[in-house]
Amino acid sequence: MSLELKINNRTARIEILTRNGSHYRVLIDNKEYELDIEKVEHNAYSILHQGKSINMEMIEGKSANHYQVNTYNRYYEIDIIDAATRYRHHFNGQITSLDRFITSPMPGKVVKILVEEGEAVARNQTLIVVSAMKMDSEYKSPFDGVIKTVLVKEGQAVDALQHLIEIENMGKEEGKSKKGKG
Amino acid sequence: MSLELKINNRTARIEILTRNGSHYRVLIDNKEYELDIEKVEHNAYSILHQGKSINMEMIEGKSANHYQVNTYNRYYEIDIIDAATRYRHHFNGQITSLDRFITSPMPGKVVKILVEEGEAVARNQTLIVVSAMKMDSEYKSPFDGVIKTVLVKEGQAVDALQHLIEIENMGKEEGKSKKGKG
Amino acid sequence: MIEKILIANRGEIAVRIMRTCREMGIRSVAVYSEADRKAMHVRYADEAYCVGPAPSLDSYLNIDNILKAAQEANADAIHPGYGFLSENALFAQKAAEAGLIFIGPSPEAISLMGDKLTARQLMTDSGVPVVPGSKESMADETMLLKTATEIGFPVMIKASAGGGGKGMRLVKQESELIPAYRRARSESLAAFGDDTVYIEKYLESPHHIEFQILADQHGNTIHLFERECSVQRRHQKVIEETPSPFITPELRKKMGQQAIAAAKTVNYTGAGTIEFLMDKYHNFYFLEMNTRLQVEHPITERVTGKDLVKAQINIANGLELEFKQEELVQKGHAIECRIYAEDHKNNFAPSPGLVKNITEPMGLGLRTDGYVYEGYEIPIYYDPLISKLIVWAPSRQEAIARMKRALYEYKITGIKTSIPFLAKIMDSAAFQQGRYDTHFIEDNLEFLLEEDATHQTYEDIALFIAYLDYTDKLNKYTPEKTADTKSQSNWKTFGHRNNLFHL
Amino acid sequence: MIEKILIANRGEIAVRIMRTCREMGIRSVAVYSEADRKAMHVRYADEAYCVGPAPSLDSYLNIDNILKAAQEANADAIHPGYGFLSENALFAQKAAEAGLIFIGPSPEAISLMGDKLTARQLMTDSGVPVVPGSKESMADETMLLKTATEIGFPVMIKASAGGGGKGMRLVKQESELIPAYRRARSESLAAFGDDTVYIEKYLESPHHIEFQILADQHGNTIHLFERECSVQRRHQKVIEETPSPFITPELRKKMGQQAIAAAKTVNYTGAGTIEFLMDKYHNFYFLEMNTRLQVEHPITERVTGKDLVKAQINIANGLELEFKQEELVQKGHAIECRIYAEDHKNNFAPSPGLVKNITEPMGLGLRTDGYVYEGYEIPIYYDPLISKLIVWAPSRQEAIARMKRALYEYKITGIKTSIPFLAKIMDSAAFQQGRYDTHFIEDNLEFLLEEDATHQTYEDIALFIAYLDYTDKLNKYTPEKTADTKSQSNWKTFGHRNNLFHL
Repeated sequence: MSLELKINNRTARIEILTRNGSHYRVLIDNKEYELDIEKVEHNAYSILHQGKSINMEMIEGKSANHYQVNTYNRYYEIDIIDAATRYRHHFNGQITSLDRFITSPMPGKVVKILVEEGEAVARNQTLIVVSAMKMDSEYKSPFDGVIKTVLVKEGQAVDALQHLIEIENMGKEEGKSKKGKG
Repeated sequence: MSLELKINNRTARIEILTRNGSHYRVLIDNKEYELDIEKVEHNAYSILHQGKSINMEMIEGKSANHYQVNTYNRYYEIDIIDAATRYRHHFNGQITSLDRFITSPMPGKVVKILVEEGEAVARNQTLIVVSAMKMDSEYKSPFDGVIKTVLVKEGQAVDALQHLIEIENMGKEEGKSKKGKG
Repeated sequence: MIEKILIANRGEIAVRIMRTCREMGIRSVAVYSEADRKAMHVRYADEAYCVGPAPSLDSYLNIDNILKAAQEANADAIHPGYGFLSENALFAQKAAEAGLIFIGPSPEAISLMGDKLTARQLMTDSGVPVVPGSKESMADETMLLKTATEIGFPVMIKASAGGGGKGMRLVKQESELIPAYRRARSESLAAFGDDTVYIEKYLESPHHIEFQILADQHGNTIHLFERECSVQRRHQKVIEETPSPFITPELRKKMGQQAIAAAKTVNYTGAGTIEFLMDKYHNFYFLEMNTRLQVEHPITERVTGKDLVKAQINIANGLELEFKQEELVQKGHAIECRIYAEDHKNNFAPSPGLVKNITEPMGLGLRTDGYVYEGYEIPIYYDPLISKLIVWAPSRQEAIARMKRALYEYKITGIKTSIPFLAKIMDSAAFQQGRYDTHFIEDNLEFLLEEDATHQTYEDIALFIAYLDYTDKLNKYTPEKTADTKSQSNWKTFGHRNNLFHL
Repeated sequence: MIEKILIANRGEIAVRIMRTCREMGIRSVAVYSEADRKAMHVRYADEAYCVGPAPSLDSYLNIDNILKAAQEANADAIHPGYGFLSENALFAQKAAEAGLIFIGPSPEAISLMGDKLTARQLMTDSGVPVVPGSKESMADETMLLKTATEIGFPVMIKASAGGGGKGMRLVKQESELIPAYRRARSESLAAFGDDTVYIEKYLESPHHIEFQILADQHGNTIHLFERECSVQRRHQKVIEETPSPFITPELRKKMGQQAIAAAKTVNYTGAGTIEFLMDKYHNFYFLEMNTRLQVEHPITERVTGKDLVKAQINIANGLELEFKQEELVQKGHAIECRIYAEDHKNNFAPSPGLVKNITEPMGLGLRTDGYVYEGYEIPIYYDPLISKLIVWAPSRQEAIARMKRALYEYKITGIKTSIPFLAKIMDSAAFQQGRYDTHFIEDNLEFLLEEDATHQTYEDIALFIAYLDYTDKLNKYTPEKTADTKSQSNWKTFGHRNNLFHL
């Protein structure tokens, strides 16, 4: 299978040389490892490597090919890029620009919306306030632009990564009409 | 759906009168209950009944329609008999008699087999010894009979409820030939 | 004697109170908001009643609904826990009027200590030192400037009704005074409906040290030693320990006596805490009294061996204290780490969500007081505190080693928690040497947020496990695909047969 | 100083030892059998080596393989835990020869105490009382009859090399003597390869009370008080507590001194336990010495505040004991319940299998030492002990209440455990009043196996929840069926269309 694995800025290639039950001989970016790997719990793996006992938790992230990995003293995020994902990424890149949407990284409740559709906003202007667990977070505009759509209402509960506000970037030309407040 | 629920010697009938989200009005053998029921963990339910907070764990038993139930101070076993199960039970009853097989209730290892195929055995005679967790358990013949098949070997690991030895009951007439040791 | 207690709270403290109820043979009644039907305190209680919608104002702060639940359950007492209505004099009053025992001090004691200016005055009158500052409300700007100049900069402006850092402003020089005063007043008005503010001298290198007290209805008041709570972030306590590594036995004795004196000024009954600020020269000043159980009470329980909730219930029952001041000793050393659902790498943003797996630390010298379970979705409406990890050991050094071990074992997945941040604090030289004040986190933030060095081998192995897990997952979904393909090919076969048939 | 310890054990005790290693900054090395690759001790350790196939004889009892692993890991010490090789003098000897520190007493001390007849003789010589009985092996039946008559019936026949109840026979009258003797000898030969037996007076209403001792290499020997271990089933301890509700402070002092004297007869070093039998008149007799850590050591740790594994390691490092006899106190009361994977309703048959869910008890005054986790399959090859629940409280009565609360919270599903049986013991009048001897379980078996009264409402609700869960499950599988039906109907449609096409 053609898979690329990304960790930070590194893209890694993996090749399994031999497998004998839970024992693997594997090349990771041309470095050879002998590993004994057992899945012990829902998310947890026990690995023996040259006598060392290593535990890793593999937590599925936002999607099936995103992992959050906990080891003893570190936390990693790993993305797996297979052919289909590569294609999808490529395709998405053509039609939407993700940074046009304001999202909250955690679930919460919209406390205040400070802008209206059609309003011109400046970079770093606060657009919306979302409250979670007794703490208010302000979300600001990433660029100078115009509010295209306000997708939520004050008092509304929102999910993590839900789109809250769509902005059009005024510094960028796109081949679409710029509607004012309808 | 036509379901019968068995608990000890009792067979119960259940009818849901109304349901509103997690709130149920239900008839259990003609007694009416109002219950607020939430599944909170994999096996665990939280029930509110007239203000009382009740916790129950529903553990799936040997089959999908067998439950082991833990409450605060009691343990129940419940069997659910649907039409298909009823049919299967009826059918099975005709062709095999389960009590002809010696089984161990827990996984273990066969320590000693004390009989051979074709050997006549008396009721309560020890047939096989299975060891689990530093304890040896002896399994005895439930009736006078003849050993039909020894299905395991000494030293073999066995699963819970695996058939170990098949005996033919000499006190019972069946319409099949009684083979001696092959 | 009390036979059934309604616990007007949620989360870990509700469960913790219910544990003692169960041990004492007292029935417990939970109240819950609509967002909390699946919360642990509802499952743990003997009875449970819904008291309103998710927002606290409509449920956990709704006095009428809570008293109605108490009536319905036929409870004979109410335990308010901490936060929510625990320091609300009106609630204590109304509970008493409804014939319920309020497990806490009198409404009068709550009121007097709740107003900081009144409390300051009471302390001054009783000879308990207070931070130098105004004796009265700073009603106008002329008075403010005069008082500030007398005290000397830097000063703190504080809301009289305040708490949790709101309406509080640090003023380093005269030019900042008037703007800060105006902001503090409007913030205080918005937060507490009262714009009364006062000023205090700002202490350098301050320590937050508090004393636990217990007072029965027969005039016996004792203290259960101190808790050092200087590891704070934005006035929020993060780690507490006892004994304090900063004070001496002589200071302990003196502060304990002052704490008892402070409690006696309001004829205090029940469990309470006198908070002191201490500067680097060991001068200490009354800060405020918390007229309730504290989050960090378990470390006091561990070194003294006393169950504070049990003591509260016994006092509410009119019993005399079971132990005298001279019988109490601080044995060994206890530390508490507060586990928050938060992402310290993302400016400590709260991290509510679904808890996937929990591995509790176990073994010698540990206690965990938590309330989340596997499959539980932490709601967005309430405090991000999900668990408290308390360790005990004969010495402070061993307690730190044990805390590191416990944090290593503690795994909560699905949400981000403060566990890695707490582990870094345990690794810091300043904490290990016991040389820290309330600026500790600020001063050490760079070290505390620093990631441990990448271990090339671990990174490589992590990549391989991700690869394995992912390909396993693909294989798991393959049978479905095969089934599809099969049924499709049957379909084709059938079509083909039909064709043949009809040809 | 020791920097890396190989733990020659598995299960809860291996993990417990590793916890202390981690706190002391010592690296831990696990060994495991082929059945234990996924066991917790392998996951917890810093390093892990396979030492052979599943049966203990081939792995955990395989001295050569374990020493080889120690060499490979470059460990400088071995901790044997309890059971397995912990009282094997040859292992201690070979470890020393391989240049490893054996964390335990000398091979000589193990040997001398391991042979019960020798130990009896040593005790008699040092003035420590032993149960009246034979001073030597009962080599023939004439000698046996003579000695038995001198002692007076009932008598116990015991294997000199014995343990765990094997080769042990109670003889109530003369007519039973010879047959019992013959059976005991052949059983002992089969179990230990040695048919040496001796006889002892059988004590009525005996209590099993043991003393924990610690001895350093500098001649300091102290005791850490007693543990009452009379709640037993088939010579297997089930519940232990300290202090014993049966003995007096004077007896405690006297027995403690005797325990120290007993240890000194063999120049004992390390942690060890002197077991005494006590009759109902408070006469006590040396029973045997266990030259290792005991399963029930945590209750001693809790009331004294000492980490016994840390003390063992410090002693092995040649350090002097950190505390003196007169500094030790028993604070409060501690109880341990052993959680076995067993089905008490099915003659206490072991219940290995897959652990589905675990909810650990938490909060004030608890400790759990376990090793199973969710998704772990308990192997059939080893001891059924899966966890130990230890509670502490200021008084015995409060400790029992706390244990009941903890057992209520403790949920392990997938396998049968002794939790309900232990809860019944806590409910029994004899245990609550502290009036029990080693016959307690036998004498109270009817009560202990009795089910609580059926609660009609609970039974009805259980039925309904089963109904809901089952129908939910059916609905969950329905979409698949729907899909099938759909594809089938598509298939028919297609066939139909084809028909049309070709008509």
